[in-house]
Amino acid sequence: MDQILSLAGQNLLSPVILFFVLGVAASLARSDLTFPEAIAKGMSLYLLFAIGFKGGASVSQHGADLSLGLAVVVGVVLSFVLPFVAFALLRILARGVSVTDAAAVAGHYGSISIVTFVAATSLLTAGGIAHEGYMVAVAAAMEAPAIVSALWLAVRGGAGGKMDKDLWREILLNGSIVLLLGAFAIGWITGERGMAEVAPFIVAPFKGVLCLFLLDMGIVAGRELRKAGRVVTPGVVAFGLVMPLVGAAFGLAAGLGLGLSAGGVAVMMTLSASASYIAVPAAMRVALPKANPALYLTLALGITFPFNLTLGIPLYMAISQTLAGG
Amino acid sequence: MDQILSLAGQNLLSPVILFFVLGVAASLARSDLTFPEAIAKGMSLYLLFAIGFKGGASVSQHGADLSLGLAVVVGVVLSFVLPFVAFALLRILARGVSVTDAAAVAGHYGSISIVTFVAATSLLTAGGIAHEGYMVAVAAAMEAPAIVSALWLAVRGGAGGKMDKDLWREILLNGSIVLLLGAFAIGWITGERGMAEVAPFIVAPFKGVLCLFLLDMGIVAGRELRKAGRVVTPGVVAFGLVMPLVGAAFGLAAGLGLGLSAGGVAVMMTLSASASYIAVPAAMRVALPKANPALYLTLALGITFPFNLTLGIPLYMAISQTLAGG
Amino acid sequence: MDQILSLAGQNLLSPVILFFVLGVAASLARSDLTFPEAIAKGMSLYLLFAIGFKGGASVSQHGADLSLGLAVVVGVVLSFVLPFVAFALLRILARGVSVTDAAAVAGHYGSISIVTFVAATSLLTAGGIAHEGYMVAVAAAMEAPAIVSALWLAVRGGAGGKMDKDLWREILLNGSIVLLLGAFAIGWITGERGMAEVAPFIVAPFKGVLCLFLLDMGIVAGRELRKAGRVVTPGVVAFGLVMPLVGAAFGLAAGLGLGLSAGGVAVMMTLSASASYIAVPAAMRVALPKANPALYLTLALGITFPFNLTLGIPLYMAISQTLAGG
Amino acid sequence: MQMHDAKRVEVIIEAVMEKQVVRVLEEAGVSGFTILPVLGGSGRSGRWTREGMVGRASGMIAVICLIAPGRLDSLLEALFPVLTDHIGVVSVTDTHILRAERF
Amino acid sequence: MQMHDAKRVEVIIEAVMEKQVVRVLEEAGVSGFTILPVLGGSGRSGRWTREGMVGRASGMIAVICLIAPGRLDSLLEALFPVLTDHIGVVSVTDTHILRAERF
Amino acid sequence: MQMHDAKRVEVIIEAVMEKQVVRVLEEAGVSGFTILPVLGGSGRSGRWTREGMVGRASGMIAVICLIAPGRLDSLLEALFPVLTDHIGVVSVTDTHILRAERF
Ligand SMILES: Nc1ncnc2c1ncn2[C@@H]1O[C@H](COP(=O)(O)O)[C@@H](O)[C@H]1O
Ligand SMILES: Nc1ncnc2c1ncn2[C@@H]1O[C@H](COP(=O)(O)O)[C@@H](O)[C@H]1O
Ligand SMILES: Nc1ncnc2c1ncn2[C@@H]1O[C@H](COP(=O)(O)O)[C@@H](O)[C@H]1O
Ligand code: NA
Ligand code: NA
Ligand code: NA
Repeated sequence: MDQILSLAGQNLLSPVILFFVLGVAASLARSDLTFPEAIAKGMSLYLLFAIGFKGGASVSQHGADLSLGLAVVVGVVLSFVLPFVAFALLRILARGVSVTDAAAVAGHYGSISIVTFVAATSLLTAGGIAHEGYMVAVAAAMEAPAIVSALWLAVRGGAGGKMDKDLWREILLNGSIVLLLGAFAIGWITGERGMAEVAPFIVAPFKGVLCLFLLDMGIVAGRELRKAGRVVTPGVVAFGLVMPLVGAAFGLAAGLGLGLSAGGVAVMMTLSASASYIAVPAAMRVALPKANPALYLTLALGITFPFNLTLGIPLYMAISQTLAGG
Repeated sequence: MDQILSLAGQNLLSPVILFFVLGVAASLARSDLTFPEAIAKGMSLYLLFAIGFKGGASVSQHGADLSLGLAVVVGVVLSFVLPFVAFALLRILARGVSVTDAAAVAGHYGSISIVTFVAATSLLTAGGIAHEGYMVAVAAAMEAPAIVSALWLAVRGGAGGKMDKDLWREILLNGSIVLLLGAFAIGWITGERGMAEVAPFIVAPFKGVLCLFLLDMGIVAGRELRKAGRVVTPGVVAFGLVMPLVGAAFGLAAGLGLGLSAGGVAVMMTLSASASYIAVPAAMRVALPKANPALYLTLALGITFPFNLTLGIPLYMAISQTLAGG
Repeated sequence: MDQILSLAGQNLLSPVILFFVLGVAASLARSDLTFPEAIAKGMSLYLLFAIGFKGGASVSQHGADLSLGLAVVVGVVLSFVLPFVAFALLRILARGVSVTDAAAVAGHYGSISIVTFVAATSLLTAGGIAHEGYMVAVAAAMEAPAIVSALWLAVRGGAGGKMDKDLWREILLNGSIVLLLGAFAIGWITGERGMAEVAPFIVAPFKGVLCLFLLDMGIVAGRELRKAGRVVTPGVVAFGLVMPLVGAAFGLAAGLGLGLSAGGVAVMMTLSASASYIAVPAAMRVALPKANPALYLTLALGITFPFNLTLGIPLYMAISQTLAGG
Repeated sequence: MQMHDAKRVEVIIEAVMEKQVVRVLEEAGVSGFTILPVLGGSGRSGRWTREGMVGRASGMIAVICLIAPGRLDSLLEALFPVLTDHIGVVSVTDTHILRAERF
Repeated sequence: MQMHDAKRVEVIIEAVMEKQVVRVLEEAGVSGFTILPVLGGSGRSGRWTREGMVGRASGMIAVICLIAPGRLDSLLEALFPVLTDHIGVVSVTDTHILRAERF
Repeated sequence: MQMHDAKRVEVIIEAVMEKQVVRVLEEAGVSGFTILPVLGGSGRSGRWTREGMVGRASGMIAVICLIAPGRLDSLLEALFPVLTDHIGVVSVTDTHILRAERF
């Protein structure tokens, strides 16, 4: 418990978190501090490039074995399964939420948030705790399957929803998946030699860019919170705080089952606990247009993301340290 | 005198200044060299983030005492007072200028230019001269008060002008003030530990970004000069060159009175000598729409900014070195 | 031959090339991975700034003599002459191509591609092979003359085309020429001292930015290839692969004649072999609007650029090593 | 100058729907259209802005399509299914164009 | 396709005035509007461009508002004070909209 | 509110032609115009987008010009030579403006 508190305290006082808080505060106070869309997108491309490459380079260094493939498969399964859990939980906690809305929300929680992933790996690195480099590939693999489950839930519930070939292509060839896996592959192929070339760009300045990016995320999250208004009932808030813990429990089981390192288990928990706020919302607008974006964006970006960032990740780290050795 | 000349010569041949000159020249020659708006804004966010953080980290290192609070208060007073001086001087030097225009110009000179501040601190750092880290906070504090004085001058002169609650919020929660002070606070809170995380992003590459940013500033200043045309009478030019010296004299007195280090005095002089070209012009368009932007933008960006950048700063440094030891 | 293959293999597996391939693949698969226009432009400004400055700093270090001026003059002559060669070759290989289209294409091949230049110098640096710093100035000098030849060819062929004072200014004061030469001059003037200030921004992270930029180039090239459709006859493809070799031969002769180092010869070959895809296409739209952009963009960006990047440069390096010692 | 009657159709629609709208326009035989970026706006679903956003999930684009009057109905009919359930506004204005041979 | 008469109000105004214009539109009960970015332009105060600019002090935005004809007058009256002393152009065009229940 | 008849000329033209169009407009005595960015589009020469592009060679801009009806013809005549051989679409719509003293 002490360890959790100290980790959480340390995390809360890291520049990365403080810049997120600054963004939320600026936004709630209606400051006109904003980033141009192109800069926000540019920073996110940088982060995907960097973590993909670093993951691949780490795999090339430590060698890859069956465990990579297994972890990816388990990630895909988790992404398929978690929406059902989320759907059931949301219907229990917030009875007012329609089937369509619940299905859409469920899709977000089955998928992952890449910045939450980055925040977790940063904290691990800062704490000197190693994790499997291929977790980046697991993250990429977990992005899309949840969308299928969400649509299935919607269709089954009579809430419509459509899934055609184009949507499939869009989901699987989503820019962030392609960049993440592409950079992962290139990092893997070029290994140490490649890493030596790009390291000064993707390693040392990484934290600084992450601070700026989280400042932007804070601004956007604050905006979402300001608009949240009617959709945020107590039940919805409860879901936004409980679901990450439930997800993390699934991640914990999966990580322990896979025999991951303590760091790897923490990452698996974080991935399962996190909710998508880029890829899935866009897919839902196309495939489930009747679902209310205010609900899922407030939940993913305004409640669960800050929760994971501040308290969740240190908690998952402490638990994984305890249960998976350290 | 020799020292001034050598400092000025050295300054004039620094990459930062030469890129500014390149920008002005390209613009006057009507080259199509330009930066996308998003990139210019992105670079300015980077600079605010970096200098705010570095200032805070330096305060955390050297400890803060009463002098920080005192300096901020003195900065606020200067920002309130300088517009009156500027107003009187402009009315004397350029009789054709209307009360509204003079009030608007006065607001610019009471406030500060953050890039001029950065250029001064860069030159100090290059010369191995220390300055108080909290001068960043003083800079932030000096941004807004001048706007109030300017509007008071306009209203008193019967030139209208309006100041409502929204404008207040806009001025005080201006993005650049929030980012500067926010990064300052975070740098202060996280101290050495935080600095270690973001240093590779905000310290080493800083000068290079500054060069690119000043190239952009040069392009914009050149554009302003090309359009200046009728508004730039000899009296107006004289004001643009004399007012920074007058402002610097006030800053000198304030800095010596506060007992700042030689570097701190030079910064205080630079802040007082500089004229806003981002926050105040925007506020003036809202609150004093009848004032002519061509006049205040040409003065702030086309005359005073280049003057301070090339000759002013070395002069202020030499004077502060002589009078405040060093 | 072995050396060529090994160089080519090594080049093909460098991160820079692999990211280009990733971009092409993503684009052909219709992924929505794209860079905002502002970020793409920002990266290109960074690259121009960095290579210009590094070239100038290198000249200041090694001293400049007559050879700089001579190389620039030879570059200008090459840029004037190569379009005639390209025009004749294209008319032979692809008979269906109109005079206007052939003239426009010829202009592209007389001019140069700055990213191809950067890729070559990166590969040289990685291989520890020095080249004359002033080759940057030669690159800048080769950008524009080819446009004049192209227009002359078009006018002579009765295909119209117009060249007025404004177009002249636009070509000569083209943003990329101004930035390249300006940064070159500033690097030269400020020398080692200046380099020390900006090195952490333009040296260490350079390769990483180049990877991202080539990812973007790959996406754009893939888009061009997807649209290529009817214009790409076998003869056109043949031209896109043969013309760089012909150009490289001219560059080889010029480089040997100038007595350049092996690295310098390789760069001269690369410049002559490369085709413009930024400055010349824009000039052609203004001056030769009847020429078909699909033809010259597909050739320059979709065929010759990838060819040079992957196979051409290692070949030119191997040849120059053999013939110019090393 | 010889002008020709035409219709200016302006579709302000969610950015995520770009591909769908484009497909419909192409299938309806529309000879051209132009897409403008949108900074922000307001509607029944509240205020929004693109500032600082990474994904495309929120935000609109504006598609402008100049067409011959006779083709308007088939265009609107093709467009209608895409609009159902989706956020979007369609306006049709009478206009005149130069160089009608293009349309 | 059933179309309804409407007005397309296009306000090209200084970017700094965005908040004020939005407030006026909301107070006038306008149900929606869309803001387009502007790259540059020219007027009595000369040429300008957003290229390379950091602040919002110079530069315009375009606000497009589709409204029912009956509401036009109250909108324009509300808008007028904001325009006084400020740089800006307002045009009102007759148009037709789909799905009028939204306006 | 007092409104005045005017014409809204919308020129969608290649970005490289910006300078030429501006010169023509100024020579035709046009008192103002506004340039909007364009994201992408489609026409006889196929689909295009500005995403990821560095140069200006491909891509369009939209120039909007509000003018008094009496000046339309001279504007179009001045514009015509610039359009010849260049990719571009021109539409002219009847509109009404506030504050006509500006035009
Ligand atoms: N009357 C309108 N005029 C112009 N744009 C509108 C109008 N109504 C809605 N919009 C645009 O469509 C978006 C979504 O509208 P809504 O579905 O009502 O929230 C808004 O944010 C605006 O960008
Ligand atoms: N007649 C017009 N048509 C379109 N836009 C205009 C017109 N007049 C002015 N503008 C826009 O409004 C801005 C300011 O105009 P002005 O106040 O005349 O300098 C210009 O830079 C243009 O962007
Ligand atoms: N009918 C149209 N309506 C709107 N924009 C058009 C139209 N036709 C062409 N355009 C625009 O003009 C560009 C070039 O057209 P084109 O010359 O036909 O390839 C297209 O990519 C569109 O941006
Ligand atoms: Na999850
Ligand atoms: Na000042
Ligand atoms: Na060439």
